[in-house]
Amino acid sequence: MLSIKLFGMVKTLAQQQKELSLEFVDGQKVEDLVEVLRAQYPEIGELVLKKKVLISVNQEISHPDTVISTADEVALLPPFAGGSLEANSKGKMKNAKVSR
Amino acid sequence: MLSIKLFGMVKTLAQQQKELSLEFVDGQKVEDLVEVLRAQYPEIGELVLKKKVLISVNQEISHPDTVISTADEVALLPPFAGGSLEANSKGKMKNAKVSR
Amino acid sequence: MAVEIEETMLVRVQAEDFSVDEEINRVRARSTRIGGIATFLGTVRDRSKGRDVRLLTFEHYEGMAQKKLREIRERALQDFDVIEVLVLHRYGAIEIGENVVLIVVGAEHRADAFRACEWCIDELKKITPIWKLEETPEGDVWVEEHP
Amino acid sequence: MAVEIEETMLVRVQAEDFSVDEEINRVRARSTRIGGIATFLGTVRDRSKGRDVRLLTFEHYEGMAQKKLREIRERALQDFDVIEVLVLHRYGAIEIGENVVLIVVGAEHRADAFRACEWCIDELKKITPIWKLEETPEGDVWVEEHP
Repeated sequence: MLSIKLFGMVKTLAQQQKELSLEFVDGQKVEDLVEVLRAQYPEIGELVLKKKVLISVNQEISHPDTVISTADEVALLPPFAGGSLEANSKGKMKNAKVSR
Repeated sequence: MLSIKLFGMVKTLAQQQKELSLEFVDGQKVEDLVEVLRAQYPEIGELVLKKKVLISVNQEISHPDTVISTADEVALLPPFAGGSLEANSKGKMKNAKVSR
Repeated sequence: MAVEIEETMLVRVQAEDFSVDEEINRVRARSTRIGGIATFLGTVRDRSKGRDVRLLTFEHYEGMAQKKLREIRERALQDFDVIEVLVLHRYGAIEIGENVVLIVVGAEHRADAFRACEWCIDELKKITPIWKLEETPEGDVWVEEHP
Repeated sequence: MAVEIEETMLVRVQAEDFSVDEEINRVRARSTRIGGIATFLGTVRDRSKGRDVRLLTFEHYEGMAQKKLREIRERALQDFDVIEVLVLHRYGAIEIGENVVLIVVGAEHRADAFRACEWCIDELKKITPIWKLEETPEGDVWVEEHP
């Protein structure tokens, strides 16, 4: 199993779960994780595919071919409060509404 | 008589006097004041002539043809702590040593 | 050991408010060569992209946020002619007008302090995993961009 | 009347030390639209042009110094997209490491705050009739240029 930390609007999309636990084979790549997400959490998977949400592995932004061990610290990072990563161009993403 | 306020190294050159009182005809110009200074305080007059010390009239930097009334507030301004006025190029002037 | 403790104080993510004087004094204490200290303080505005804002809540990725702020401090010390850099960000609920983020840079000369300070806050906003929830009359929204 | 009193506090030449927090709060209090506050604090360095410095004494032209600082504040408010500007300079004897001059600029956006803050301190150093006596091991010297 692989634990994935969630933050901000991604956490909201996952019904306020702080972490997801996914079946994941040790040594697969980030691109494989994206497929798992698309199958199980289509809305989140789509945002990751469009690079609007980035995947960090051990606190560094990953690439599609970054290899993941199930012991790694993996997180899904929506666009930061302060602006956007290179992969995200400004203002493209709609704000996610939160229902309370 | 015309009162002239002194500051910094000009005050030091005038034996720590805060103000000079000069015979001055109402309505003469700044260029006339420079001549009076050169005659009575040659060291200070020379600095004024070289624009290393500026003359302010009513708290504004004057020009040679600015007319002075004896009721005006006149001051001699050595180069400011923060840098130099346009008329003073940086680093040209030697620091004035003060003997205590 | 003393240096490690000091460095911990120079890069922080915390819920509590801070005193700018105290933070400036940490930087000033590093060297009597410091002649200019440039500071940036980010506060909560009451408007964001045309929306009224009542409250902001900041969430951060514990560990990665600190790591990125440490990187920013170290790169600033390496790339600019500055003596000390302090980087501080708050998390949790923060009201209108209150402090969110602080950068303090001490240098011998002011131009270097300004350059480094502005670089730090620009970089912080690009690479630090911190998110912001705006409470507005139309509901709560997670926003991408800081005002 | 209230505005006049406030403006008096926003441009000062004083012997006493000041708190950066208090001065920032004066600026912050002017508008909830402020999202970024850029500050420059000038302190006394222990070296100036290769000389050791033990103490600095600042002398100002009372009246004209305040007038020039007011002009700086007004021009900054007019020429930059900023909300409030505070300009403060001390006079008298000031020891190594202590505060000399403070500029605080509040704006909606940080780039404007930085631009205006740096312009203010550059302009202050050019046009304000303030002089500085350095006490060094070789004697006391009046200096033209601030470190």
